[in-house]
Amino acid sequence: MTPNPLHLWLIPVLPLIGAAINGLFGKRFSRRAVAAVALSFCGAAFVMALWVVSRFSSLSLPHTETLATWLRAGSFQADFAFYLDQLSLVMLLVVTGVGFLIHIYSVGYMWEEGGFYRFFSYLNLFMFFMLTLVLANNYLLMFIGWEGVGLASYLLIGFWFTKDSAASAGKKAFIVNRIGDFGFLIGLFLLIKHFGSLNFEQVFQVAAQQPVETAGVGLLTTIGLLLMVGAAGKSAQIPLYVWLPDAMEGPTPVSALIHAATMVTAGVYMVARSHVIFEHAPTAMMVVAIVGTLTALFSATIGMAQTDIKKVLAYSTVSQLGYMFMACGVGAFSMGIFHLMTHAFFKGLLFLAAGSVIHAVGGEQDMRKMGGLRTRIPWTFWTMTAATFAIAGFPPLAGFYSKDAILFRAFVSPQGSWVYWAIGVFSALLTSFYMFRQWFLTFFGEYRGEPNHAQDEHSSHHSGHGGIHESPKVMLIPLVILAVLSVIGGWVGAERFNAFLSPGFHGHAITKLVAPGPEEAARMAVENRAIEHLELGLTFVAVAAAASGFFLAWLLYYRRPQLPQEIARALGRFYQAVANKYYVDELYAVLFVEPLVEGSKNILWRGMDQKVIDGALDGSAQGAREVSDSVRRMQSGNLRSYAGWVAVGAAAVIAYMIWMGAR
Amino acid sequence: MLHLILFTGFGLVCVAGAVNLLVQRHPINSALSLVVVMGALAAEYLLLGAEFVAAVQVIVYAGAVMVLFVFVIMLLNAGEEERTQGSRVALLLGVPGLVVGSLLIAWVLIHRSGTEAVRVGALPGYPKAIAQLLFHDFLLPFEVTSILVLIAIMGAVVLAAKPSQVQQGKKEG
Amino acid sequence: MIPLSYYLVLGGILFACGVAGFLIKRNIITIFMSIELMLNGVNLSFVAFAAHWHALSGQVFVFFVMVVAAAEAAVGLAIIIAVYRTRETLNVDQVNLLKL
Amino acid sequence: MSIPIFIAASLIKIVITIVILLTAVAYSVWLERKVVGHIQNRWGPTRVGPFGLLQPLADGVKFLVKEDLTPPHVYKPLYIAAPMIAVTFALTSIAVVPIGNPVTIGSYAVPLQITDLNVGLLVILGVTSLGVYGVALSGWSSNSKYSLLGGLRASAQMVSYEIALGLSLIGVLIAAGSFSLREIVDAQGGHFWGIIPRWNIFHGQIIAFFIYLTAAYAETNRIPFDLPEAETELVAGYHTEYSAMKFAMFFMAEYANMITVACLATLLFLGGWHGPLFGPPILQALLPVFWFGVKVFVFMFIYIWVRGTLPRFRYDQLMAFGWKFLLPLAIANLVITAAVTVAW
Repeated sequence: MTPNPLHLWLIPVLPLIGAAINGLFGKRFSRRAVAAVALSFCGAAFVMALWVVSRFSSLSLPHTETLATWLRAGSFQADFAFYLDQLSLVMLLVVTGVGFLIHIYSVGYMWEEGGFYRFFSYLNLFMFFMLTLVLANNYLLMFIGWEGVGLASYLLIGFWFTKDSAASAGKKAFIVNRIGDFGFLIGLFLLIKHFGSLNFEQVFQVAAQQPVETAGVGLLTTIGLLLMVGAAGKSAQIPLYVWLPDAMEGPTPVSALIHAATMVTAGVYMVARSHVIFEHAPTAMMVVAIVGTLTALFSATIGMAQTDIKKVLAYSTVSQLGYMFMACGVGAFSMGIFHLMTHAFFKGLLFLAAGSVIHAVGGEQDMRKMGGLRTRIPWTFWTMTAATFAIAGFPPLAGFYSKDAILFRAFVSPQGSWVYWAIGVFSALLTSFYMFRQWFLTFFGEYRGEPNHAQDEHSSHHSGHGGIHESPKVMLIPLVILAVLSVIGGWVGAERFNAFLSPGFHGHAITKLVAPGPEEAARMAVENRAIEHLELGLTFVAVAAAASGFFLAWLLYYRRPQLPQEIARALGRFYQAVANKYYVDELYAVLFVEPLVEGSKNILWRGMDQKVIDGALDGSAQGAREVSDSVRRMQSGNLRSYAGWVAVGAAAVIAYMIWMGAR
Repeated sequence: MLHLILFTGFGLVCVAGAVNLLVQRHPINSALSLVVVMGALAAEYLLLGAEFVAAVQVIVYAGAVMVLFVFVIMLLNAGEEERTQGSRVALLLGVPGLVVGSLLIAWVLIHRSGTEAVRVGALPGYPKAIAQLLFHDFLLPFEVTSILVLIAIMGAVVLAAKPSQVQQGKKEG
Repeated sequence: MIPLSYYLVLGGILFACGVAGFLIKRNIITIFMSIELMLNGVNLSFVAFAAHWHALSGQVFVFFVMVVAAAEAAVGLAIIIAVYRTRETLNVDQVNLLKL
Repeated sequence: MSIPIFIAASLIKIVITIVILLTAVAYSVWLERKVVGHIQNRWGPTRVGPFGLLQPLADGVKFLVKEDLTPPHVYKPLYIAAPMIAVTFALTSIAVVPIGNPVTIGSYAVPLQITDLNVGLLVILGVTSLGVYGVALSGWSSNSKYSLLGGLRASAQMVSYEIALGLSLIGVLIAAGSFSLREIVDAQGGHFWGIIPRWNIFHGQIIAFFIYLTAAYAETNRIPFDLPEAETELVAGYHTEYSAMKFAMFFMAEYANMITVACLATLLFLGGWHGPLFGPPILQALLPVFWFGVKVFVFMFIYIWVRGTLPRFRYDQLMAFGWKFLLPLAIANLVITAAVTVAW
């Protein structure tokens, strides 16, 4: 224990208390009280995090605080212990900060909904698990958080559980995540088997001494790949991304918090946390990079053809997560985390703004029925504009810095390649295009929805405002704060961010590789200048891609709104494929779901369960009944005959004891 | 010698009381013979030096538990038990079996435990020494029995209360 | 000087009488008293053993037996009253619904 | 002391004690009639002897010569045994009561009690708790509804109040650290600040004393707790069907119990035979016995006084008072005493 403990355990436990209070007693509270409880406990966690920041410089890193021993079996031990270094600090701030803002936003967004207390209880529960995940000092505790956020996500996606699609979306998310968790768990088993520990420090210490597995699939590569399976499940990468778009059935703040800003980035965090393992397994790194790059491209194409405002954002999230994995895959872990942070700002903002839009038009999510909202909801419009430009990568907004840094690293990193860069830039173009498409469709042109629609669907307390209305202040304040962050979030600069995080990534591959040997210094200087030129050039290309995306969107959806239909018609089947998400869900249904269902039904249920298990049970029950039928005469109902049997039994026992003792 | 006489005398009283308990057909006679057995047993305890146990035997068993029995017998006005043809098997098998078994056990006990004598008053059961054991070494069992007694009290109250009273209590509570 | 076995035999006789009473008596109260008789027989051997082994804990056990017996008597008699109230008899042979 | 002498001395003491006790019983009855008479503005017995002092004798003769009526339908063995049980246990409990310091006669130090057991107090409790059988059995064996109700009431009441009574004594036991009545009295020797005697009643046990007093009234079935023989509702309670000497036995048992209780209260709370000693050695040897007698007399007087003053409780009030007030109070007193003792 450190002399001046930070009481890190309080950070996750505070929201848990909030969740418990609201979950147990919230039903009897007024909405105001529920909101106060949820906000104060979540806010307390945020304040704790800020306090930790203020103490951060005086800590010796990494800082570990052990609360209690959890498991001990032989030499294996896992503790309730919390681990703080630069990486977890960044995550801590993002989770508590953005989480707190979204809590505030939710008060306004969910005010009219039933189950208000339930929502906030779940939300606080999510915070607890997410913070546990981030602060854990071993894989096992992290896994608890990992599963816990999955649970919270399931609960929140299915928040409107009376709606069939929401309930099944929740199940889908849970099941797809299980597949990833399965890989993660096997990876953990391998870690225990070979390293005897799940503690980060011990595992990395041992792993760092292993030789780099350049050829073939060794132990570390296997573990890395399995961890990547887990990360792909949680962070919605190919091939396990299918749950995330469906998860948009949940309330919009949930989409913002869980399915954009925090939970889905857990996979990125986990890969970055395990960087030692990945650095010693280049093959696994390559897989990570390829998966990330392909996901970025693939989901960006799907995003272009979506019409649901939240689905667009969902695919965009998948795509941005792909970028993060691309960064990790090329060894630029700190860039991945940098993008994670900026993405949390602008994607959280995008979702919240989208929620505000949906709120404004009375629950309508189809962009084709919006339009011209620019003047009706100006606050939402301007904040969304900031976010859109940020995600598209326009300087000097946050997304520009992080995305640019990733693309640059993908190009120059030793594990990188120009192919990643090229695909990345193309995806950036697509990103820019579909984001501005959404922007134009939503805010420009004429309003295409039914005029009275809003009033019908939306409840009484807005009815005085007429149809389309700006959201209440409690929703706008988080929007504005996030907008400011989306604008300035990148100004810290990739290099400075890298410098801050790199002690956390001790033994960082890139720093090692570019660390200049004394004799190479001169050559390095020349190379550095060359790299600077190169960086400038690449940046220019990226910005150009973003700008052309903007231009295309402007052309197609503002200037010539009828053009898209023609293009779609021209493309025909291809457009259909994109609009239907490449039929991936249907493919999975045919490949995995139906065999599973049919097999379960015919072999497991009718064959195994009914014939073998039930048969055995029925048989033994039948036998028991027959035996009982013959001996039940003993049970005469006469108390004294029972007592007689007891006495006979006791006498037999005594006789046996005497007999045994006599010998 | 004196002790043997006393032991035998009280022992005979005990056995006589126990047999009388079996023979008597009216429960109140059985209960009173049981009281006699308990009093004689208290005397045996005194012979063994367990004076505190003896006193408690009289106070608790003879003075409280058996009073409860007598009370219930009086309350229910229990009459003599009628002869029924309940279980002839038990009578035919049980009595001889019991006699044989008792003889066997007695033989084994005498045979096995040797002739080592118990000195009278060898282990004076002073209240202080017993309290030391009861409140130090056996504190946990002691407290557990207190809970047991509490539960027994509540159980007895609930069981013996008239059903209507119980329901009333439920309605009120 | 009395051998330990005498006490044990006396305790055994009381216990056996208790068993016999349990088996042959029909009145449920008497049956209950037989149980008390058995407990008393056991208590005697406890005290005798305590004197024999010079261990007071034998006597302490007697107290626990007494406490349990008292608790049992309270609950048991309450049950008897309840049985009497519903079946209007104390004869156990007539309380024989507990069968197939 | 050899065994024959021991037995002889014991026998002599037993005879003396019984004689004294029975005399005391007889004159308690006289005292009661007299005092109650005066309380009720009557004279009480006056005809037989001066101040009616020979009245007990006359009563005794009357009981002996009256017809001993045995009603039909009684359960005879117990009907006869019950008064004997009652009187036997009532007289037995006096055996361990000491009435003064040991007296030296010749070369023997003779303790002024029949036997000094180091569980003496428990013996008294045990024997008095057996006394309930007499009452209960008489009530049941009489085969009369009044008797049965009286017997039921008596057994329930005595078992209930025995708990509070026993608990109230534990404070005294904590102070003395012994069950031996002699040691308990010895522990009460001396004075606080030279004036106040170190009796338990002044030693923090005043609440226990009143609990004891109340419970003792209930144990002996005296007013205001004489429900088992409440004549307005039960004729005469458990001894309704008794007459002549059997009836006298119940009377003797009741008064003997009263005396035992008074002795016990004196020993436990009022310092036993402790009192001012003065005069020549023979007087110094006898004064403790005198003081003891005085204190017991005071108690007997209070008994009678209460009887002449207080009305009878209702039965449910009696039970509620015992279980809901007296018992918790006794427990609280015990806890406080123990805590204070430990803290001291």
